[in-house]
Amino acid sequence: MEPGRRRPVALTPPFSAVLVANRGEIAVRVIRACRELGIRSVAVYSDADRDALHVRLADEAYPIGPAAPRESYLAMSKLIDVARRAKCDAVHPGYGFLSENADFADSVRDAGLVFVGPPGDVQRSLGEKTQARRMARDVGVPVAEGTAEPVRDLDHARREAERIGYPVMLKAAGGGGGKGLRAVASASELEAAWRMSSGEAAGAFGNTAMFIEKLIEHARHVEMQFIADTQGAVVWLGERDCSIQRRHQKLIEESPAPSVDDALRERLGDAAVRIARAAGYQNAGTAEFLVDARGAFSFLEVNTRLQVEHPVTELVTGLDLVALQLRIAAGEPLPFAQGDVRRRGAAIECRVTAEDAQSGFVPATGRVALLREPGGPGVRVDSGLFEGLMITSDYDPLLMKVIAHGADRTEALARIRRAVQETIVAGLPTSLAFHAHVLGEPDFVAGRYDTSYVATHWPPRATVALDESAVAAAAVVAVLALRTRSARRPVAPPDGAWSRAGREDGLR
Amino acid sequence: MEPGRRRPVALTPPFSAVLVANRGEIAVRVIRACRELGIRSVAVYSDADRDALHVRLADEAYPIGPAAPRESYLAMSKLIDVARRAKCDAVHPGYGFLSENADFADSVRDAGLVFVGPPGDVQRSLGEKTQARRMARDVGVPVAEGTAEPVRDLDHARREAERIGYPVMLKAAGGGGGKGLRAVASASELEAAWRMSSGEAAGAFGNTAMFIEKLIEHARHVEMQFIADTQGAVVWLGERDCSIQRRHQKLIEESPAPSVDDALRERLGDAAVRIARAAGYQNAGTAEFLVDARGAFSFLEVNTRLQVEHPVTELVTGLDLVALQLRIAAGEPLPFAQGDVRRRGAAIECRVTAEDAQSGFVPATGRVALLREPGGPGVRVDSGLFEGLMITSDYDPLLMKVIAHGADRTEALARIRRAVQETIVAGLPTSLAFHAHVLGEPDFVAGRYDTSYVATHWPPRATVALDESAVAAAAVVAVLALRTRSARRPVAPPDGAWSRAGREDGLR
Amino acid sequence: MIYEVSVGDRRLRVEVVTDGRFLIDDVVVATEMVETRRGRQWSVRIAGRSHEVTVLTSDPLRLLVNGTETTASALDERAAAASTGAGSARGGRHELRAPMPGLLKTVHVAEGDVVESGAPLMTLEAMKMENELLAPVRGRVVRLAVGAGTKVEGGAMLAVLEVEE
Amino acid sequence: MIYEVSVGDRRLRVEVVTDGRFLIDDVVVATEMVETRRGRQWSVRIAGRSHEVTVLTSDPLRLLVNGTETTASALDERAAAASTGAGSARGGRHELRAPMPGLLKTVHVAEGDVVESGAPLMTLEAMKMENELLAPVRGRVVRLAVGAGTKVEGGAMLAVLEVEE
Repeated sequence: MEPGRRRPVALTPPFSAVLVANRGEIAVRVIRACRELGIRSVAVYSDADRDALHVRLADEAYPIGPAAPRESYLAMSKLIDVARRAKCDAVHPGYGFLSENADFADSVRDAGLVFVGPPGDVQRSLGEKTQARRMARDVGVPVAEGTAEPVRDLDHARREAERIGYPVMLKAAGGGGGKGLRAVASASELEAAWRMSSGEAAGAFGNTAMFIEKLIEHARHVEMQFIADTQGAVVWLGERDCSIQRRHQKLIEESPAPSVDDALRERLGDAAVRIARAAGYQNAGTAEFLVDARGAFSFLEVNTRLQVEHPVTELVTGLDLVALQLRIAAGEPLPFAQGDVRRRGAAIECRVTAEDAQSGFVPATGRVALLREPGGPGVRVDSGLFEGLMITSDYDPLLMKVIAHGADRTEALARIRRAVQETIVAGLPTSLAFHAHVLGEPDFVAGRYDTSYVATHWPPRATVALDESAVAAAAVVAVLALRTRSARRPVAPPDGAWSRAGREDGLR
Repeated sequence: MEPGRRRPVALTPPFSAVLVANRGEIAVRVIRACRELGIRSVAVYSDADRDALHVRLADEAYPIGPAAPRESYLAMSKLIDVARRAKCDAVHPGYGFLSENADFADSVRDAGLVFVGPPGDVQRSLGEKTQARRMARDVGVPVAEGTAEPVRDLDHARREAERIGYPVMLKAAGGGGGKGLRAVASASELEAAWRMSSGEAAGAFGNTAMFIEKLIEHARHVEMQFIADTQGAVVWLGERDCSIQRRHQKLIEESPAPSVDDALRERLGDAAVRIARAAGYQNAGTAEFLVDARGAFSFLEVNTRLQVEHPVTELVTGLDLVALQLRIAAGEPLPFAQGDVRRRGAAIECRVTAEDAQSGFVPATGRVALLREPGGPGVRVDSGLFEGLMITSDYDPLLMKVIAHGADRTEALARIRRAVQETIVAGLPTSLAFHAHVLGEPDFVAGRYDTSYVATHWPPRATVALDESAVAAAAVVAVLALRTRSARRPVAPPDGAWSRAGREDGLR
Repeated sequence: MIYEVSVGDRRLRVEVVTDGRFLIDDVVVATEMVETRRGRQWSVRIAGRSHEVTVLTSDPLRLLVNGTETTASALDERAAAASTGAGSARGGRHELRAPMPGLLKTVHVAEGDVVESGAPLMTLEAMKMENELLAPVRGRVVRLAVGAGTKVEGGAMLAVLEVEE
Repeated sequence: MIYEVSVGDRRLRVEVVTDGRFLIDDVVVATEMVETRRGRQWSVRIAGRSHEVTVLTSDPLRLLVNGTETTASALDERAAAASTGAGSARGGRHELRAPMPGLLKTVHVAEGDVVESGAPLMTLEAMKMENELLAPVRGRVVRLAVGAGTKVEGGAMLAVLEVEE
């Protein structure tokens, strides 16, 4: 957006102190926004996170118990107790953990604090999928064929699946984040799928009720970011294609979506705004859609929180979504109207995770022994990493987000590819090899991909071809590394003889 | 600029291989552009730089001799020899070193290679200050009162200074970069100033000829970025205020300039374009102006190269100046017209140098023992740093550029302040304390500053006030550091007893 | 062990007690800390406040405290004494000052009392935490500058002790 | 010392000669390298090519080569022998292959010649540098696959040696 079009930013901080009820890169992200707005940031940490970056960057930090989430980051009473004692006036939940827990939003409000996100009742109405679908249909937004009511037992599920027609998706009626999500190709698979999904749903959301919808094949996962203030203004900011997923976990996101033209973008934005209005939405939210090969879309669900991939939209629009969340939560009106939003260029995000891409993305743990985050033009890094950090299996495997912006998709792609190539996270297996491969893979480069991409493109048939010179360098280091491990003394003199040899070949 | 307005980017790399005739962060910057464009990058390095980042990130790297610049980075024949042997088709000089050496541009051309920058003769005509001033005056661009011809001896200097009227500036007629630059308040100071300046000029440019111009007090240093292709198209991209300088070395730059409104911006842009056309300019360049308190401007000189502070303009315009330099050098037309250029928001750059801001910016050396580069929204880092890097006194003290972009100056300022606060460079003194101070200093925050700012605002009268809690933390670490140095064993158990105490206070 | 410490233009007397507790200018300060980089960087929590302190340079000692640079020095008292030849800086008189702004909750002594070294003199509530102010030496309370219930600024004089042999 | 090395699905025989020179699959490769992070990262130059190689994980060994991840392994030959119980993998026959694409400048031998171990067999010009291909063992040249002046691909078979006792 051009400064001219933008109403002056209020210079008073929206809050005096905000409790950041999260950890990792998103806690760092929120703390940065607080710092920029002049808000005192209050972090919390479990026993596993005492040395975490979010603890060190925050103004205050309080321990909230053992590593197990239920005893720390999910312990509502501890969080609210800290917020009170640290004299906070608001709580930002980040994503995951309690960010979509309506009861937490309520108890924050009941404690006399502001919850940075939509109110509990809005979360409830949108969190229950059949209700959200009804709401969408009522305002004329297309939804996939599916059950009108939560499905509570296997027989009911059988009847509904027959009516809808296989293949179908099983989803937890009470929650999102891919948990309980399962594709069912035929009647024979239903019973097993039902047991697993409802089991997961029970564990994750304490609610076994499921929801069944028609599975749309070769669809793209396209979501629309919107934001609403407490005065009823709702604005959509642009879409993100999040089709590069495995087990319904996103690995790469981009905006604009290669499959979305201006007309479709308008329609998706309009649909998101209508749903938000119908729900009486407040703060930032995301409406998820499936877009099929012919460009027809159907509404999936609303994520009533900040998304992991929000930086993609920030780079394209030039807006700071977390700052806006905080200002809106404090009751400030949106500082711009729909017509003021200017999208510039394209952005692509890679989620670098502690998962071994080389062996089916099995979760990995270890200590970060060497770290190099990328820099330079168009590159943004949101990270909680530092050398010496121990990565455990206690939490989400997301390590770092590498995001690149360019004047168009070609430039954004060239930059994210370059940035990923510069990135080094040594000490544990990561997903970086996956990202490096996909960013150069012809179908992705051409924008030809849907949610089946990872299944059909990873692992690659051929192993990456290093040229002879690179192979020789690798071989020599393999030998040096072996020697260093056995005899702990320098093998390659930092200078001297060998570099003399080099200079000769350089100068002759 | 919006993608729609932009002509499609040519997808073929402009060159097959480019010699990067520089070091440090700017070498890394050019290598990154090459990587993004699919160009093979060829680095050179002196004995002091074998482990430098630019060597490791380049596709190829060749040693060019001892640390002393004259024997390596300034050794034209060695550079051209490497370019030939590595089968390069172009040479990018970066800034400093040979970037404004017309003879180098010529010998690159004579070697059958493309010089990424304006041709030698253009550099000569603009490099000789009196000639550049005449050229500007001829196309109606105001210049400060000054000598029409180079001044070769002290008597001539006396007469000219009297005619112009003190205070005056002494400048090397043959070069820029602040060398030979000296303010002379009165006739009594002239002789000493003359000896020093002409001495410096002789050393730096092998040319004792000086140039004298009226010293404009309380002026702002405002420069206009422009770019010209080989087909004669010239476009201005926006201004940068570079008034925060010491000894004529820039420390902070920003765009838009607080003192420049749309009308003045147009006039500065128009002036720059007229000079560029008159000079038959090609590639990227910068026209420097002084803007006095009343908004009247006068032309100073043209920098015929990429500027250190080019990222400020890249963030505001969304353009990649180095990529454009390469495409233009290859003969491609500018992919946009003046009307397509869209400026968005504001950007501020801090030049982090190996100079001890606490003691008059004396150059510092040492090994980088701990490094934390900032990240998050709106922050860009251009750096050649890594932990273990030895900073010597052989080269320019610039370590890293921290640049922030925001929707307006308020947001850009909040972000750069936050980013500088996050930045850690341990192991040697740096300029960071200066940046941290200025970014929060009322006059700078209000945009009230000119070239006298550093002299009048640094060092600050009061030492930074740490609150009692921070003082206690510092005191405790001072003790631990002393103990660690004496007895090399952990003083603070990474966990255990002390964190127990912490948990209690956290949970009670 | 007792240290003479300077941070910027502040001078402090720091005694390492135990378990992360330090006696700073005669006030017990409970810190909770981890070394985030061997000998280089510590994360220090004091009553919830989170301070990241990095050793920028060791000689002279320069610290980065939450992004703010400051000079500092530490000298163990005997070394200090040796170097200054002056012994304990304050001689026979000990001024008790508030180590941080806060509320004076309780005063445990009256003027004229003779107290043992380490005896609690007052309780200062600061930064959501109660700090016991202890007698640095055996001595007589010759002056009580403030009473319980008073809000005091950091550095405010609270009491004066005269050393008793 | 000789090592059996694998990089991705390539298997190589690496002998550390001296001064950064290595014998890789019977070809002398001159490297110039610095350790940029103790035991973790090396910058390796081979005939001008700049390779940054980082040890991502040691067990199993995973390397990052100029931003490309690859598995690798190294075993000193005796250990290899012990582990495989097989001795030198190739037995009495040695196939000479081009270690990198390039131009075969000179062939110093003819079929049927018996050459001493270490004797130069051919000169391969690759990456702006001449590489001497040496005989890995004493043996008879039973086959010359290519002649001087030929351009060869990396991995192309050049000659076969039969071990002579």
